[in-house]
Amino acid sequence: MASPMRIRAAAKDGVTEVRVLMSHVMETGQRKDSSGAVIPAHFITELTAKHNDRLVLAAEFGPSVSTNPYLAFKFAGGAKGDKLVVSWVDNKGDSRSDEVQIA
Amino acid sequence: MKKLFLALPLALGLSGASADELQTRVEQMMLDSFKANGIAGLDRQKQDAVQKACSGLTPPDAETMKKLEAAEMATIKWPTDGNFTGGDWKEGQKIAASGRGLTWTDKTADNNGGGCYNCHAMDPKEVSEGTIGPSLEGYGKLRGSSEEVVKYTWGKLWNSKAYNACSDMPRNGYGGILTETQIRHVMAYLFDPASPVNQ
Amino acid sequence: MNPQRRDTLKAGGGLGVLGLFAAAGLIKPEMAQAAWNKTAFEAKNMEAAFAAFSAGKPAESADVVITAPDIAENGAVVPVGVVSKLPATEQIVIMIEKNPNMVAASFTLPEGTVADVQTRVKMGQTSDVYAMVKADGKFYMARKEVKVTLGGCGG
Amino acid sequence: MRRQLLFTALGAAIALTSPLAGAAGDELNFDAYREMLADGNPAELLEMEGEELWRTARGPKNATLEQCDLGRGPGVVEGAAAQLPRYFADTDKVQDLESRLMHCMEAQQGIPSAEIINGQFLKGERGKLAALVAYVVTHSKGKPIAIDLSHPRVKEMYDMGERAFRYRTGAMDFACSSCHSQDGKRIRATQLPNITKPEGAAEGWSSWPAYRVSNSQFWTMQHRLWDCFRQQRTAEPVFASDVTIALSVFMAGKGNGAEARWPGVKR
Repeated sequence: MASPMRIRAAAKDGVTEVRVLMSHVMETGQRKDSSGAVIPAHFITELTAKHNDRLVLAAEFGPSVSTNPYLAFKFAGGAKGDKLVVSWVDNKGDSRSDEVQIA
Repeated sequence: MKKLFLALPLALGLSGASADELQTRVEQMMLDSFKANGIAGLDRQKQDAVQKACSGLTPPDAETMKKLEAAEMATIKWPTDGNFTGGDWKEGQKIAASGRGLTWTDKTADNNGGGCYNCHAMDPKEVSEGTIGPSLEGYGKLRGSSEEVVKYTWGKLWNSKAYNACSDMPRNGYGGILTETQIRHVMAYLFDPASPVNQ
Repeated sequence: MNPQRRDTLKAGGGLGVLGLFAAAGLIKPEMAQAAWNKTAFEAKNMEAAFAAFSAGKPAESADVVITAPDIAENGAVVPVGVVSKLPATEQIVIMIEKNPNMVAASFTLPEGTVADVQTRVKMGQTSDVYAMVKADGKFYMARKEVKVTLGGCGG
Repeated sequence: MRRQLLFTALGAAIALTSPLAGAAGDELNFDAYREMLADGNPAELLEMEGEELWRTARGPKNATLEQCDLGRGPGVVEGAAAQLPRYFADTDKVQDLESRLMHCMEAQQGIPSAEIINGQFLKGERGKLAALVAYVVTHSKGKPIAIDLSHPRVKEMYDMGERAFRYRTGAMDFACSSCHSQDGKRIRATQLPNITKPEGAAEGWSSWPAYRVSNSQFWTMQHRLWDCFRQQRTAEPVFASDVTIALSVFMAGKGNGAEARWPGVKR
């Protein structure tokens, strides 16, 4: 099972700033292991962020996004205590969804 | 590894029995804290004459240095046919760029890199160059290729300690890091007018 | 989420409806793969990458600003931020010209989301980094060179 | 200077810095790069794991580490890493954070130290120990490094470490000092701290443990030293052995007073 994300969300002056760290190998499918065998591609393909139930960001990733991806974005609205949910799925069908309260 | 384990009296600038006792304990620690792993055996933890002499706060006195350098000079293997620079600079470039070899994760002790770029600038176009050693950019172009220069360079590559007993540079030939053929390739990389080093 | 927004997202080449449902846990993730813009992420040259977003040849715009270091200590992690000052920015795409697959990430911004995103990408070598922005239905871009260096003993 | 003076006349004439030196790459400035990475250090992911591990009952004794004494009393994590290595009376040893955690894992949880000493970095219990390190060091971020060099056993380790630092050995004649005793030097594009000076020692000590961007791994100081020795072409240092503690005390002690920035982000 995928490890939890680290999500920080803080509201200030009507804008919520979100920073997310995801735990993921983001394997490109172009690397070889020590025995010369290709390491299969394994990377997050899609991500969404929702403020309460409203979509605030949708993203698609390719394997060029760094291992343990980092993402920062901002949206208008959001208040202290509101729910923010970030979810991802990867090319192998693994997924992860984590939730924080906006600080 | 063709290292000599000479027992040279130390000139480490220490005084008193406690300092010597500390040194003995350090030497023991440098053995006890390590274990052999693959090609990296415990023999590597024993110092030879120059290693020992050059581990102090200050280098040995001039006379000791001279003696050490003479002993190292005697280990240099000069090319039998006088072919110093007839290698392939392209091969030399690969050797200069590779920092691989001789670690406990390497399976064999051959096929090593020279790691030249770790410490030296060589190709003026290369950004990722080390600065511990002097810049070698334009090496052949700036210094020419007189017999003196060529011979010095070969010797320095083979055993840097022959010219400065406490040099930071590894003894590539003497230490079994690079083969004679590989050193000739590196020589070509330094001297060949077509080499990127001289552009 | 209203139906109109779904259509906008789909047309914008962003995360498809299936993807959103998957992320929301409504359908199985593998079904969502159909929505991921495979053509874009497998593009091997800039023209093909632009074409995958139906972007034609985007005009360079000073209103698209890339924040990235001039020189990176390592190519495995290169921070890249994109800000668009263009009104009605709905999509931001980050591309690395000299990577085997140039498209790194695509962000679809619903109304109310600030056109200011940051992420980190892999770069195989020194290259131009492109930011392509879709605003009010039109495409714009900016680029910036990032030098990638090698470090360490290499052993 | 020392090296230049010692060149033979011929050597000096040929090998001194060429007029072209400095033309390319002499000043690689990674400040902007590092600044952009400072926020959102992926080491935070490991720190979360470590915090969980600290509080989880594990091992044959099914105990947590919440009674582990890192030097500031049982269970005190705050500021503990900044004062390590230190002397511990219960083990009669100078211990760094890793050897102390290893001791706690054995004493409190019953996890044999041998399993960690004979293990591999990033794997098994040694991997879990690294997560604990990430958790503990984060609670010393911003604290001044404070090694108690007045303790004779700590001072003794410092002196041994200073000698070990200059101890040239192995297939390439390297010592730590070969690369870390001059200002402003680089291996390739990697900038090297001058550990013979307090600022450089603080730089080295306070930037590890760190998340390494080049391989996406979190490396502890034991791991960092282990790989320095590998690149030095010595035999393999034993995990938490005296030489690793001695070098740590030397570096930390010389860097005393500087601010810990753990965990770092490094190449």
